[in-house]
Amino acid sequence: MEFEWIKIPYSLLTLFIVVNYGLLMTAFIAKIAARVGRRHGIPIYQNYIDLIKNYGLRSSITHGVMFYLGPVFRLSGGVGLLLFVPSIYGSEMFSNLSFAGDLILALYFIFFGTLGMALGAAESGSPHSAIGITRGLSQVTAAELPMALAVFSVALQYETLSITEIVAAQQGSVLNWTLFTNPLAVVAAMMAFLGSMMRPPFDVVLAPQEIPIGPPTEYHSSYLALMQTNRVIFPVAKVVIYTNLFFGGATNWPIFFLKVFLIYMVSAFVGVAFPRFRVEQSIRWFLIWAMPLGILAILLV
Amino acid sequence: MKEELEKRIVKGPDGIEFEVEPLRDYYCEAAPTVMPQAYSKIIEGFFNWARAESLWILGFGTGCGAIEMRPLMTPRFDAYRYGVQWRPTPRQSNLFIISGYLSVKTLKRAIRSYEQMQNPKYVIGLGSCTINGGMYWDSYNTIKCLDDYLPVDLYIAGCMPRPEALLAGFEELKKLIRAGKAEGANQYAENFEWYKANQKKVILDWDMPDYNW
Amino acid sequence: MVSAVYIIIAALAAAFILGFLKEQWRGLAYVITLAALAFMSWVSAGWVWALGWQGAEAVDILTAGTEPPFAINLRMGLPEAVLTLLVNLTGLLSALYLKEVLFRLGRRSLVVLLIAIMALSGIILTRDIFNLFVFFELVVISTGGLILLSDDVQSNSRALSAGFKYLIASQIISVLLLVGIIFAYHATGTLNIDGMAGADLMALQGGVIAFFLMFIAIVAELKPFPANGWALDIYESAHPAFSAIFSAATGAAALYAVDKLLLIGGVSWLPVATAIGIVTFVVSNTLALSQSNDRRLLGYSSIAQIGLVFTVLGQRDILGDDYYYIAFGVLIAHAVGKAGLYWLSGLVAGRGLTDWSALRGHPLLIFAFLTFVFLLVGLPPFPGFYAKWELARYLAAEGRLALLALILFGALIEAGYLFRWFGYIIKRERPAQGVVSDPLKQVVIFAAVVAGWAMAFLWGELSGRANLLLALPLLFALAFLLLEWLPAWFKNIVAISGLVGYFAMTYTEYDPLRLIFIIIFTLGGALTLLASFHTSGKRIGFYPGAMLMYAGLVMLIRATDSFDFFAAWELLTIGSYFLILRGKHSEPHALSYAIFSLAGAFSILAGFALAADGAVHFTIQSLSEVATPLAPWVFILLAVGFMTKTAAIGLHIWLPGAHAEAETDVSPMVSGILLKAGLYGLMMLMLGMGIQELHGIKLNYVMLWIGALSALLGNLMAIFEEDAKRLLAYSSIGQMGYALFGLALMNHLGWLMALMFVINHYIYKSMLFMSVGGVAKRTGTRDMYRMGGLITLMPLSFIAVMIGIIAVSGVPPLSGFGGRWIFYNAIMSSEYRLPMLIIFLSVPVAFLYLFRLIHTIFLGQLKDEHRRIKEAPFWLILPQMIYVACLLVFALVPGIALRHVDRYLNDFFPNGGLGWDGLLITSQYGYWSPINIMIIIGVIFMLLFFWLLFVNRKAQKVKQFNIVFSAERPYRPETTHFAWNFFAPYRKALGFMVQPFVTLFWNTITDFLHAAANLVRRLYTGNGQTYAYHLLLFVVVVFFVRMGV
Amino acid sequence: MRELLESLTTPYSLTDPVEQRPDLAFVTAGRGQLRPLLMHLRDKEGFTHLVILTAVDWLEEGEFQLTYLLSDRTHGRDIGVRVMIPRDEATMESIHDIWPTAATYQRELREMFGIDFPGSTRLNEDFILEGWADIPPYRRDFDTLKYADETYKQRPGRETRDPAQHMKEQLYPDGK
Amino acid sequence: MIAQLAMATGFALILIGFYGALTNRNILRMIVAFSVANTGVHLVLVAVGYMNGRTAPILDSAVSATEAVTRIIDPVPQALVLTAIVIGMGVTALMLAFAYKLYEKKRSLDIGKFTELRW
Repeated sequence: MEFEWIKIPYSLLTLFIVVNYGLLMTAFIAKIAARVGRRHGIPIYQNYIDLIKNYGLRSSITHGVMFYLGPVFRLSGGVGLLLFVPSIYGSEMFSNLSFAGDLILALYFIFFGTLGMALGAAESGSPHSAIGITRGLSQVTAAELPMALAVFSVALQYETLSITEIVAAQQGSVLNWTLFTNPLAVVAAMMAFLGSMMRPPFDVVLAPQEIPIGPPTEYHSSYLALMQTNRVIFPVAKVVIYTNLFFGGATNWPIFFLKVFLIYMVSAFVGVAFPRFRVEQSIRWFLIWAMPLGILAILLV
Repeated sequence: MKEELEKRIVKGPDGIEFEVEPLRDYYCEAAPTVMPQAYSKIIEGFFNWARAESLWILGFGTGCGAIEMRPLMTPRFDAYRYGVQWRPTPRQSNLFIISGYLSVKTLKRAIRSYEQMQNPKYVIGLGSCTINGGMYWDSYNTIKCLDDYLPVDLYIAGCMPRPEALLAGFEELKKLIRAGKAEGANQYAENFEWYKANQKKVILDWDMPDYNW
Repeated sequence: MVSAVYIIIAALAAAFILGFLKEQWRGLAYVITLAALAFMSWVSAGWVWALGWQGAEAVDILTAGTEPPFAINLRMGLPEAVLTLLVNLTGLLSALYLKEVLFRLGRRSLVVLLIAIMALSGIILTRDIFNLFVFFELVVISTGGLILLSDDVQSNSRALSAGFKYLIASQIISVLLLVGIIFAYHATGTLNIDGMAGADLMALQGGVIAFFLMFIAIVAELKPFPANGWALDIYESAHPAFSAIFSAATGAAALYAVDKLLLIGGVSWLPVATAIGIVTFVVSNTLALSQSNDRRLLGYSSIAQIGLVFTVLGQRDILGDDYYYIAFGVLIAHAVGKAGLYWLSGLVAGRGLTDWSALRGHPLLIFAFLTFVFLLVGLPPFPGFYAKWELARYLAAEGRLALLALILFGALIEAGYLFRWFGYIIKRERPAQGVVSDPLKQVVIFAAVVAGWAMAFLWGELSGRANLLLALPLLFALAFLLLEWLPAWFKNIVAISGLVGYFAMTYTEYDPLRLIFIIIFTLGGALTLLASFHTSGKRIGFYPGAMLMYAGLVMLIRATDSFDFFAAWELLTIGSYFLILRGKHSEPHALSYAIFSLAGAFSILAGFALAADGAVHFTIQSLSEVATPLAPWVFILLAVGFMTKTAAIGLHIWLPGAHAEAETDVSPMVSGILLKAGLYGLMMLMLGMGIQELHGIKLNYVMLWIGALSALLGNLMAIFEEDAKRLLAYSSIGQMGYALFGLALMNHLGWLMALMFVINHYIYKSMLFMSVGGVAKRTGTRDMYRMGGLITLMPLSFIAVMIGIIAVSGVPPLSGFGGRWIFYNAIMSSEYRLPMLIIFLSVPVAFLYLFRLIHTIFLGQLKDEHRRIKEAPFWLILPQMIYVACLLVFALVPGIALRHVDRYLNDFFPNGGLGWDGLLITSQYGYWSPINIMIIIGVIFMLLFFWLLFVNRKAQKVKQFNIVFSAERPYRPETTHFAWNFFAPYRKALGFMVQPFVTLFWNTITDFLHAAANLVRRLYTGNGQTYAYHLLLFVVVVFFVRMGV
Repeated sequence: MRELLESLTTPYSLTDPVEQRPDLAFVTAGRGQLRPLLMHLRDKEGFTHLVILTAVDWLEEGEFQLTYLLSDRTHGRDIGVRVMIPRDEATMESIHDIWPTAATYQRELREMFGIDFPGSTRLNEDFILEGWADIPPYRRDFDTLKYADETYKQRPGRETRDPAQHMKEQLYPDGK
Repeated sequence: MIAQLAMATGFALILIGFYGALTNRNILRMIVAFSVANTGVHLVLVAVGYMNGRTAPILDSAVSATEAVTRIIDPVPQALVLTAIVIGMGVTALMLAFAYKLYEKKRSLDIGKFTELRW
């Protein structure tokens, strides 16, 4: 558990794999969602084009220093989160930079990007950004609660905060997964997961056309490109944590891809089938449905 | 001049009075500049390809044409497969479809939105009204000639054109972009004075800065 | 030694001589009177010196040359000497004070005054019961005469009618007394008090009733509730100098008469005394709550204080050798304080309490006022404080807990209205009529002040403990009183060097735990004081208050004995009260702070008293030796006291206002530093007593819940707050909740986390309060929604706030994360899961208010009127930048502080410490490497930043209205800044949790007290006849209660 | 409906009662009678809803006709009250205190017809036109084509045809 | 017997006095009532000291110093009563002076009129 220089290229490799996988997977899921609506949907490579286009825009404006730094915070949060968590169990190569801290670090680092992004968006002075942030923060804090409870339940279950050890404890059989040993925690966590994916019914934060698109209203060009990059890294990083904590981790890349995809699909499934909650509705939903499960999970461990 | 834009004397918390001039203090006064292309032709071509394949439309419908755009999202037309999508904020859009007649009041908003988009940006005029006023040719309150006010890349004629015509228009626009001929934003910056003069001629209560960043 | 009988002779002689003087020779008459009074005082003083210091024996003076019972005898012992000195000095000073009046009234009034003083001395000296009666009647007549004479100049009949009511009451009293005396004489055949006591009056036939009559008559002179309407009227209407005598001297004399009488009655009458005393004390104080007339309020207070001394007299059976120490402690404090206040009231033109704000321009008079109030409330270092402490010790040891509770309750109410009054003086608008300037009167007042401080020193010396007035920190703080004429910057330098110097002098003496606290208190205090350089002028009153608080804090850490600990606690409470009171609108908040803190302090007092179980010296360490049935109660009392300071939920309502309304540089002191005192107390308590159980409930489990609820509700209340400083204040409640939770976990990591919170909270909360204070100073408002967009104008403040909120929220890589990491590891090993859930709920909530803080102030839309404001003053920014540096250093190497504490905690919690392994910190469950985290995040961030700079190098800087506004343009910044009711959805979903139930609860209590007071005081109808009814009713009730039992 | 008209005619001296449908009628009231009539209709007869307030320009008569269309929802009937006001002194009492929505209609009438309603809220603020400087465009003496030609650049080459004629030529090119 | 009678009378007087003082609103009547009560007290004092068949404690030709112990009654109550009478008179005088002054101020002797100070 110490730093070696070789970890840097290894981490970059992880990053590369995850970025590409994320770009393709999100496009693929968008395509699936389109097919649900009997549309063709975007080309599978559309995300790359959008990304290039946004990097390739010629002009941009800035509202100030924090506005400029916001996307940097955002992406640092995503990349950091990805790298603080081991991607592939049992692989020294893809344990990334997890020597720096344990599960708690990952959990709290989630907020790093959120905070920086919120600061940046707020400096734009657009009330729509601020409203979006309000909604986002309100909702995410409520969603974070069952998540924290579930995670803690798992930590208590395995009596460790080290992600690697938690994964290790789930090896051997599918029945060793937390999904089966502690189903309440997993259900609570998955409910929280829905809340943090910005998909219906929890997408009132962005609420396109209403406020116009929430926090990123003022972001464009390369700022937006950075945020799009984060948009593919961050959910994957989050799903990696879920995989590790609840679904037995991944011992190689194909399993990794599969599990990440399937977990991600859960929110897509729910998303295409449900309308949007207002913020206070979603807060209540998390507190009434998800939190008791989390509490039970902790009490019963 | 609207009351909220007039110069006003304000007293600071320390009791010292000073003047606030909203147009100067609250708005960036810089004029738009012509944005150079990328260093090399190849990169610019590559970017143009990406721009062409990723058309983000500003969700701003001005006339009857607004209703023609909705079907594009439906399974029947599904414009997404062409890399087209709608964005709710001008900052992130690069295609502005003027979808029908523009009253003077709407023109002001259209100009503001157009100027808030980032270079390069494209304008499509949809329907006869944008071309020559169409059935509103003698109206006291609609403009008859869009390209006097905004640099239009492409007109789609008809009253109203059907969604298929729009899809065809997108394809035409893509060709223009890939050919590097869709430089409306730079054109606008180059002929800024002329555009402004035209705009101010019809917009009698000009209550915003010359360029809305 | 001059015989004590000369006290009486001198007065009589002088009065006699005055009779021969011509009416016009007023000067001479006055001088003779003064000389006589001075002589009388001198004689008493001589006796005090002889008996007190030189060990002389008490002397009996046989007036007729024969032994009692055949003649009247006087006795001069130490109590008599002290009391006569008190009476004579009061007389002398009042005579000086009354110079103008006495000159006008002429020699007749001088005679009456002399007779009054002489009679009072007589009451004290005589050992003959009938003689006592005579002296009492003399007092009545002279008092009546004084009122009658002085009525010529007063245009109204108020004093006159009061005097008549007094005469009515005294007629009844004299009838009772005489009948009692004659039957007592009949039973025992003697009039001598000692003789009667020796003859065992109570055993004789009819003796009980005879004694009852005498006893109740003299008790009635003490103005017991409710038979005291006449006295209140006199207090209200008479000349203040006379009221001073009436309150200080007459009260003292009557008390001593009762004391003598109780010799006859014996132990069985003590409960009666106690009951009457305590009822009077509590009820009168309560009634005083709703008074608005200053002199009447002082009247109620006088009656209450006499009731308190009477209660002490009732404890004679248990107080042993300390009986006189305690009784005189209370009595002298009362006498000096009350006389002083009455004299002071003569300088104030208006009669309403708020009219006393006229004193504000006179720091010396305010100092005098404070001295008197301190004396009355019994705050250190004054005699009442020592007396209170010892009394509580005895009461607790004897199990008289209800009495102790009532005494403390009464004292709390008294402190409440006195501090409220002080708040009026400092904060209310000054009335048109100023202060009467009369040098002579001021001299008299300052004589009382000097006497008060002398008594403080004396009681300290007599206490058998370390004299508080010799404690270096306290002296240092008091020295600032003498420096008040100097400019603030100079005093600031002295204060800072004092704090730093004290640390340098003593830092080797502490264990790691205390070292952390002492560093925060001294060096941290010095750092916050840096901010005080931004003020100008003299800042009168700031430094004594601030340094008093720091002195208390330092003494708290150094205290080993419970007494020192408690004294330090009181000192820091008072000091911080003064600091808080300085805020512009802080009057009500400072008051509620004072009341809650004093209530907490009393709880601590009771706890220590209970724990000591009568032991004179009780060290903090010996808390661990408290036996089981008592231990949980001790624990509860102490914990409640300490939790008042940390503003645990339910006891928190004082905090938001107090912290928010305080001055810019005071908020960090009272928030960042002062709150830690409560935590320190809790640590000492829990280290000593460990886990206690009551009825099978573990008390630390209860504290876990309190901590968790504080954290949750504090945070929730913070997110709905519009006022930036109140937001921070509520946040403090939440943060203290975490720390309390950590402590209550009672495991190694929980404590480590609490200490981490101690350090972190000090740094970031001080920093945030300074930044926000600086912003509020520049913008002239604390409402966040009125600000906005200040980032470019106040960049350094912004940086401080940003670093602060990252640290508070616990986001890596700053130091707050360390706290969270330890916290999670701590709860991993704890079996308490339910309260933990609440903590989980509260953690993300913190994120909301922090974001709101930075967003609404620094981001968003800049307002018209703020376009020209500048960065906060240099001296406010400097400490903030130091704090930023501290945070970064502490984030990188938390080990510098925590390693040592971690090792130290091993002594108490041997299991579950952290491993400090190079860069890596490991626990049983997880690991964490602060430097690595910092580097990784830093590298990623910088790389991405440069990448963005590269692709986005030509960004056009735009202004605040260049935003997407749905194709419109913003109207005004005020309507564009989204700030007010920022978390409206949260309020919709969770607003029900922050309904002000606690405030409602406390308001109901105070309203009830006020309403009850208002109702009960209707008893005093003003009709002399009704008062006579009261008196007789009182007699009858006491009789039946006593005899019926 | 008829009873209603009959009962109203005399007290409010109404003229030209027209019962267009069983549930719709129009009457003409004097300028001074309008307010008491509307109050009566609203409070006594149940016409709680102001459907529209609009105007007609009778250029030749030199009058504006204001039409207040009220609706009685419980009985499903409407009544239109017409008031004729002189064109050269186009001022009418505001009824925004009776129906707050009337303020918006009045604002529109002010802008489009130049009819003044003293006391109506936000009356003089721009409603649809921004910065209009000419005579109100809905007045019939305003020549909209002339204005458009003067103000806006017409794209050259525009042709105008009679739609009926044009379609005929398109569909039946052989002229049958 | 006489002593008991006197004492009973004394107590009766005290009670009458108190009753009078508590029921009469007129200040002068109250003063008179108190005087009555005082007289009662004095009577009680004397009655307590009284011993049957003895003479006044005056040492003159009638009673010599040597036989005083057996012939005279207890002198102490006598002394007390003298003092008490003096004091009582002083207080009564004072009260009358107050009454006079009070009447001067308000032209009334009703005790209920002097209630400016209360609560």
